Parts: sequence; C-alpha cells; structure tokens
Amino acid sequence: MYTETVMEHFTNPRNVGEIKDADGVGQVGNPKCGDIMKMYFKIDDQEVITDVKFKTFGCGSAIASSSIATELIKGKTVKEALNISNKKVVEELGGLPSAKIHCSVLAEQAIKSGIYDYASKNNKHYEELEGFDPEAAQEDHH
Amino acid sequence: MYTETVMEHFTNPRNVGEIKDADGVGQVGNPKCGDIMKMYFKIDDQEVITDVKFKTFGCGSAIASSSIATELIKGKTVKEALNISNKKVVEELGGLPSAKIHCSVLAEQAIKSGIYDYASKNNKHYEELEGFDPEAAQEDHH
Amino acid sequence: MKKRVYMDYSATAPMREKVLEEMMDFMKTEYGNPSSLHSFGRESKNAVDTARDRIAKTLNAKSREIYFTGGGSESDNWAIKGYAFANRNKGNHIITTKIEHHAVLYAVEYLEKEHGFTATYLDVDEDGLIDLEELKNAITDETILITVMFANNEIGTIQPIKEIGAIARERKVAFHTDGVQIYGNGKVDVEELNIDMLSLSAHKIHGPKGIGALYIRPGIRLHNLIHGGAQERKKRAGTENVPGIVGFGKAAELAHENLEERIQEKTRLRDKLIDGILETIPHTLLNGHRTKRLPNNTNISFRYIEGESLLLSLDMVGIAASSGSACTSGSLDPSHVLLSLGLTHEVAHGSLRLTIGVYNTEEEVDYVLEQLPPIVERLRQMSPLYEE
Amino acid sequence: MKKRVYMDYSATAPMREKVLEEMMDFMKTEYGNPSSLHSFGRESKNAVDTARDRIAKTLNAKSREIYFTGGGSESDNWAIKGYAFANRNKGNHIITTKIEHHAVLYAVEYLEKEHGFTATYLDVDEDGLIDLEELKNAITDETILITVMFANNEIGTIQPIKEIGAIARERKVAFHTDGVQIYGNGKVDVEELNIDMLSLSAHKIHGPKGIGALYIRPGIRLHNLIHGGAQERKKRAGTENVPGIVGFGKAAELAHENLEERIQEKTRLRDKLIDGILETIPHTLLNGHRTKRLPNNTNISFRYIEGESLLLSLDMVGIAASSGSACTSGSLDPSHVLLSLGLTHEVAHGSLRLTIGVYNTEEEVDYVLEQLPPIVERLRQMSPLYEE
Ligand SMILES: Cc1ncc(COP(=O)(O)O)c(C=O)c1O
Ligand SMILES: Cc1ncc(COP(=O)(O)O)c(C=O)c1O
Ligand code: FES
Ligand code: FES
Repeated sequence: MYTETVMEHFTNPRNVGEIKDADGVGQVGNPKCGDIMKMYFKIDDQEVITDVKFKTFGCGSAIASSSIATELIKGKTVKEALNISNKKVVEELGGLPSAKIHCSVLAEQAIKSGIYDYASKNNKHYEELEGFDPEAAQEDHH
Repeated sequence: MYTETVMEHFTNPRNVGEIKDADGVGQVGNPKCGDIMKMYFKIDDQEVITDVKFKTFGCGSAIASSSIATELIKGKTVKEALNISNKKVVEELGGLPSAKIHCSVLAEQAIKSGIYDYASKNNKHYEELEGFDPEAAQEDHH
Repeated sequence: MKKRVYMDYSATAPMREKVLEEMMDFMKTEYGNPSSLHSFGRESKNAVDTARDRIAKTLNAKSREIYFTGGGSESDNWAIKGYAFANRNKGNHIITTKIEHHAVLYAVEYLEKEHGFTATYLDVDEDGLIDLEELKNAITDETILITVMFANNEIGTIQPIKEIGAIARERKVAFHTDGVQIYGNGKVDVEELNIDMLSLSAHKIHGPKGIGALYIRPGIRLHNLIHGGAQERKKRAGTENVPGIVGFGKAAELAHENLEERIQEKTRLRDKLIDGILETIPHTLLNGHRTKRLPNNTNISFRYIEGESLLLSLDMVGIAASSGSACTSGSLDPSHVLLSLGLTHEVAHGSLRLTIGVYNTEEEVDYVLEQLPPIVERLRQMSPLYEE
Repeated sequence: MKKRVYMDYSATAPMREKVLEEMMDFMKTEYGNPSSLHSFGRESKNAVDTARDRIAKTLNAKSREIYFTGGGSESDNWAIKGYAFANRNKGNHIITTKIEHHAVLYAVEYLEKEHGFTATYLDVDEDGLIDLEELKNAITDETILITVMFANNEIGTIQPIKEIGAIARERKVAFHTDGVQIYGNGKVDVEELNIDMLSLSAHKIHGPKGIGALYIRPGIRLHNLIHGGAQERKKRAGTENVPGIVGFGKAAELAHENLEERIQEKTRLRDKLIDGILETIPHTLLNGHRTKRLPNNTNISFRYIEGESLLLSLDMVGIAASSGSACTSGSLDPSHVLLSLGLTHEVAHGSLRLTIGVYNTEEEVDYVLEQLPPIVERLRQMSPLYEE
C-alpha cells in the first residue's frame, strides 16, 4: 500500500518534536479524519528556516508527509518553503494511495500555517499566503 | 439419485413390447411432463392376467415403474392387480425421489386404464374402478 | 476402470491444474483479508489486482470496470435489478428475450411482478436468433435496459451482439449481455460491441465455482445488490474470495491463450459430432443455428424418446451430458429455450446437449458416436410413440 | 524469518488443513454440477447434502432450513431485503441497531432510502448492549422485522439474543440475527433462541472465503435475492460452489468439536491480553462489555494515538491486527460502532482490535504484550495531543 520511502519516513521520522521558543507555530487538521499536524519553526534574520519540528496525530502517510516536508524546508528560505506544494511532498514520497493524498495536503497547510504565524508576529507579508486562512485549515482541510 | 432396483429395472426392463391381440389396452400420461405409458393385457376366463407388456415414453423412473408394475401383476387376478397402488410400486423399487413419485402413479393408472378397457369390452364391473376416468388419466395425471 | 467421458462443459468445467496451483498459495499461506492493512492482507490485495487486470485484458476493458461477484447468476441479477432500481426515474421498461438463462428471465419477471416494471420478451426464430427489427420496434420512451444473452447455454446460438449494442447506443438504452457461455469460446470486446454490462462466471472456463464478475461501463449507475463493506469499490460487499478470484484470473488468462486455435479445434470436434449423429441416427434434428453457434455446443432432438432416459443410458456407458428435458432442471416442464424454437413438448423432451471442453479428444467423440445409436434405438423400441 | 503473529481472526481465519483436504477432492476430480443428472453431478450432490447436515446439526436446525450463499454479506442482504420485499403488505417498519455490520446497516438504509421502508436504529449503552425496553417500545403495528446482530465484530459484545427472540415471537415480528461472529465462538440454538433467520460466513471459522449460509425457519417467506436456476430449493440460484460448501461443512464440524473447551482457552488468552494491556499501558480503555463478549475479542482504545499508525507499527514487528480507525475501512470516518459507545472521534481513532484464533499460542500473546508498550509510547511521543 505504501512505498518504501513512506515506510522509511514513518519508521524513522525526521524532525519529530517541539521547539519551545519557536518563531512560528502552525497547527492544522481535523480529528474527524484522525489527523492533527503541528509544526514549529525557527527562522533567522535572512528569513531562512534554521530549524523545524513537528508532532502529528495521524495515519502513516500523515507522519511520513510531516517528516519529508520538514526535511524539504529545513535550510530553505521562507519564500522557498511557501512554494512547496503537497504535490512535491507526494513526489518525494514516491507516491501515495489516492485516498491518502489529503495527508500530504496537511503538510503543505502546516508549513503555511506556521509561516503565517511567523508573518503575523513579525508584520511580514507574503503573496504566497494571500487567501490562506489558518482558521479554516485548522477546522477542516478536506 | 435412483436406487439400484430402479436402475436395474431401467437397464433390463421386464415385459417391454406390445400384445397384438390384447384383451385390454391402457394408455395414460401427458407428454407435457415427458411421459406416456401404454400397457397391453392378456386376461383369461378366470380373470387372471396371463400376459402384460408395456411401452413407455418417459423418464428413468417411469420405465422402471412400468417394468416392476407389469412384473407385479403378471399371473395375478384382475382384482389383485387393481389393488396395486403406486405406493406398492415405489416400495418395490426401494423408493423414488419425491419429484418422481408421479411416475409411479402413472403405472398404477396404466393398469387401471388397461383393465377398464377390458372391463368395458367384456361388460364387467369392478368396484375398484369406480370413479376412474381413463380420459382424465390420459390427459393429465398430475 | 469404466470409461468416463465428460461432455457437459457448459454446465461446469473442471478446474485446470494451473488454476488450482495458483489458488493453492492463497488457500494455504497467503491468508488475509485484502481490506486489512497488515502485510497478510496486502498480499491478498495484490493477487486480487492481478486477477482483475487479467480479466480486463481479455475484454478490452479497464481493470476498474471489472467487479467480482459470487457467480454468473449474481452478476445477471445485479446488472438487471441494480440497473432497473437505479434508473426507474428514466423509465420502467426492460427488453429481453424468451431464451435467456433463468438468472436473467426470472430477474426480469421478478421486477415485473413485484416492483412495477414492464418487460418485453422477444421471440426467436427457429434457429434461436432474435429479429433486430422487432428489437427496434420494442423500444419505447420508457425503455431503460436491453438484456440479450451473447450465446445461449442450451442451443449455442450466438446473437448479433454488435448490432444490438449499436441499436442500444443509438437509442440511449443501457445494454447488458450474459456472456457466461461465450467467454472462452469467442472473442468479446466490450468497446467494439458497445456492451454496457457483461456477466461472466469462472467455473465455465475451468475456473473455480462460486466466483463471477460483472463488467460495468463507467457512467452506468447501478444499485448494489449486496450492500455492506467497501469491497469492490463499494459496489459489491463481502470479504473477497481471494482464492476464487485468483483462480478466475488464471483461468481467464489460460482460456485466452491461443483462443482462435482452440475455437477451431472445438469447432472441428463439434462438427464431427453433429454430422456424425445426424447422419447415422434417423429422426434427429439439430437445435440452434448451424454456424452462428458456440464452438463447443451440440444440441440434438431425438424424436420418440425422452431426455432423462437418454442421459441415464449414456451415464451407464460413462458419458456425461445434459438435456433440455424436464427432469434435470428441478422442474417438470420442458426447456423454455427449445419450446421457443417452436419444438413440440414431446420433441423438446427428447433433446441432448453435448458440450465439448479443452480436455475432450477425438477418441471421445468417436466413442460417443459409437455408443449413441444403439442407446437411441433401444429407447425407441420401448416408446409407444415410435413406429418403424 | 521475521516473526509473524496473526491476531485478526475476526477479519478472516486461515483455512484449516483438514478443511482444505476435503475440498481438494472436489476441486480436483469430483467435478460436476450437482444439478446434473449424471454420476459426476451426483457425487457433488451428496457432498453438498453432507455439508448441509453438518451445519444444521451445529444449530439444532433441520438440513432443509440451511441455504448456502456467497458469504455473510449476501446472507444479511438476502434476509433483510428478501424479507422486507416479501412482507411489505404486512408493514414497512424495520428495527435494527446502530452497531450492526455494514451489510445489515446499509441494507436497511437502502430499503429506507430507495424502497419506502422506515427503520429504527436502536442505541446501545457504553458497553454496546441494546436496551430491551427500548426495543419493545420501538415495535409498532407496521414493524415486520427485527434484525439485531448476535455478537459485534468490532467490540465483541454479545446481545441478549434469547430475550430479543422472545420479544419478537410474542409480538409476531420476524427476527433475523447476524451470527457471523458468534458462530464457532459460542453456542447457537435456533430453537431455544427463537431465531427466524441467521447469517453465517465460512471464512470466519477457518473455512473458505466466498461461501456463507442463511438459516431460514420454515414459514418465513423471503423474496430471492438471486433469481435463476432451481438450486437451494429454488431460493438461491447459481451453480453450487461445491468445494466451498464442502469446506464450510467441514469447518463447521471442526469448530464444534470441543467447542466449550476452546471457548475457555480463547477466553483465557483474551483475558490475559486485556488485563496485560490495561495494566501496563496508561490512558487505555476497553471497548465492549467486559464479560458479555466474544471469547476471542480484545478491543482497546489508546488515547492520543491514531489507529493506522499503530497498525503499521505492529505490522513492522509482524503482528497483524485491525482497528476501528478510518483508514482501514475505505472510509475516513471513525468506526460507527465505537462512536455509538459514546467515544469521541479522537479516541475512536486510536483503537486496536486483536482477535484470537485456534492457532494463537500463549507465547504469541506474550509477544504482543511485549511489543505493544514501546510502540504506543513512541507514537504518543509524536502526537501533539499527548502531554506527559
Ligand atoms: C458481523 C459480520 N457480519 C457480516 C460479515 C460479512 O461477511 P462476509 O465478509 O463473508 O460477506 C462480517 C465479516 O466481514 C461480520 O463480521
Ligand atoms: C448463460 C448462463 N448464464 C448464467 C449462468 C449462471 O452462472 P452461475 O451458475 O455461475 O451462477 C449460466 C450457467 O449456469 C449460464 O449458462
Ligand atoms: S491523516 Fe487523514 S487519513 Fe491520513
Ligand atoms: S415420467 Fe414424468 S418425470 Fe418421470
């Protein structure tokens, strides 16, 4: 059902945990389908993501998506991170079953949500976040 | 499905054939269910059945029933023959499947019909034949 | 040991060794419910997918258009009742024929009798063919479904399916066909033939019993016949019969290797049987179309004798066949198919169906041709209908 | 080789060797359609009769009251739709529960949605038991059928079937029960319990997949679900799945040898599992009644974690189980059964079902008890819901 990459990330997830003094925290998802994803960001003055951690209550692909997404954005600029789509996450995982695509969407949303938090705290504006509603993402991502 | 006795009588039926100068001939049945039974009787002055033959268009149990019925009545008096019921035929065959009971009824009817013919030609009356309608027996025995 | 010749392949065909071999793994070790997440279950799921691919390929269909069922009868019932119930807002009229298998006939009658549908039962000619003009004329604004069998199980006649499919398509009526007998005996291309739904059964092609399939064209909406779990893309509930499905897939694959050659070989043996019987035994009559017929089907009426006696006699010399006679079908009426050809009850009763399979040899055909004449003669001698 | 522990027997149980052995004859040589007249067919018929006898015996039923089907889902659908359609002149109301298997639940919903019936779905308490008073109050003049499952497949709770049967009898309403899970896990006496219809499935008792049965009390009238040939006394068409039927018969016989002892042994292992988990892992909760439950069922919610991750992790150490979580059922919603007990979505998601079979050993139970705690701990560490 899952690719080897998914299983590998599920078994050895990268970047699990919390960041106490995070510059941005995002939480998305909906317990209804069994998934909540929380992401913590450290972002430096050059808008580079120096650290990122996650906690996920969710299925195997939600965990693998969190893991690979955090890997993808670590060391990248905020702009670059905002351009990571769920498609990219799926690609990197070597594919997901069609019923599981929404788990990768969750990862995309968690990134956006965390950066949104960082942006509001620091009075920054990213056009990639236009139209993004962190409330909606937390309520229901379907 | 069939007992050994049925199969034996089907394979080696007794008394197959016609009697050209028969004293009585009975024909019963209905091609609708696949069965027509014709029985020929030679009956002497003492009302003893000295010979009997049959021809049957019908299933295995119809043929076996004809065979055993003719055996049962050969040498018997007309009265005795009239008292042979289909139950007796079934018994002698060691049983018939329930859907095949009507095939044995056919044999009982053929005897009655043949004796009825003999009786009408010889102006005889048997109380066992009261209510017996050879026309009905020929049309439909169900 | 007594000689045994099985010539009743249209009733059911023995499993081929390779089919059983593939099934064995799934009966012995690879247990697991394909809907389960764990690895036991996953292995089962792969096997199911492979089988679906194999069957789809033989029909020029997509895998996701194949739904597994519990057999040909279930497929027929599902297609007909499921389509009728789901589309009754479009109309309540169904067109079928008088010579369908009972799984179709009784499903349609049930809808008429209990659920307010109406039906037209098309006549067939003396060869068992429907009239395409009659079909066209039968279509009304209320018509939602045409169900005409591909090839008849008793007399082997093959209907003009392509033309029927074209008419259905043009008139925007769904077209179901019972393909149980044609499958493995002829080419079936659901695209070329415009088939919307097609019923199949595994045990007729040397697969296991109790497993079948329904091909459903995308866009065709059916109610479920069996509601419940999410199996078969939520269209047919019930834990998948994995060994059965695997066996069906293998049987389908095997049946379509050298399909053309096999058809030719079966046709040769069939023709030898037909010609041999008609030439050596008087008062005989071939039922069904002489050439538009299944390559494995011989159906002959022997006047003056009755089918069950004939079958019993053949059975005693080791030949297994079937008849259109009363006694084998659980009913006492003669075959509705033979009567639809215009045969009298009496003649319909005296009919014999010999259906050939891959395992039959020329020697077996010769054996039948040798055994049959004295048996027929003996039974005729016992028949009050027969006068030399 | 990696250790493999199968504890998902309620999903499907591997065939026992003796079952396969008896089936083999009918897959290899004894082919023949049981409805055929010839000797090939007759041998099949005898085998079918034997299987029917064996099953009837285990239920205190008569052989002629047992009808073979394509599985438990078909049996449920047939009982419910068949009874409803055949008795709609008496009324249009059906009573069932909120925790039925989907084969029952969706069949009832279908009748409501598409065929003008109405239904009452009884609540259950936190242990999964229905309230008999509520049942009585739900019966109206329109009520024709009560369908309440014998034992639940997810949480194992066993309903007061005898009392339900008595109420149904007294109020002259037909009573169907889904016996798929209880069969082989408890005594079922259709007379003592006043059961009018009972669904069974072979693969849950180490028989083959794709075969089931419906017990029907004489006098209970159903429409056919599958019309067609005269098989199963004209009530269920389709060429008999002879190997499947033979295997089912054998499995039923084996499951009822020493039934009492087996139940005791399963109960012992089950209790060890339940107690072991509840004692060693905090924030856990047993689902279903503690004692009125299937002897083989353990269902536990682990707070803060999600079922699929748990199953995947168990699978990686060779343990096959199932969950009431979204992801295994083809739907994303949590189990309707767990929600009916009053669990929140989140807790319902974190549940695990371990179901024991005859092949499980005490060592395997120990292995699970050893593997589970670190897995749960690891997943909890990843969970945003968990605070130590
Ligand atoms: C309680 C219950 N009813 C019905 C079924 C359906 O049985 P089957 O999968 O054989 O159709 C199952 C198992 O899936 C079950 O556990
Ligand atoms: C034409 C046709 N349709 C349907 C069926 C029913 O198939 P099954 O016996 O697999 O249910 C058969 C065979 O019995 C058949 O010959
Ligand atoms: S997180 Fe919703 S199912 Fe994967
Ligand atoms: S004679 Fe009518 S079936 Fe036997």
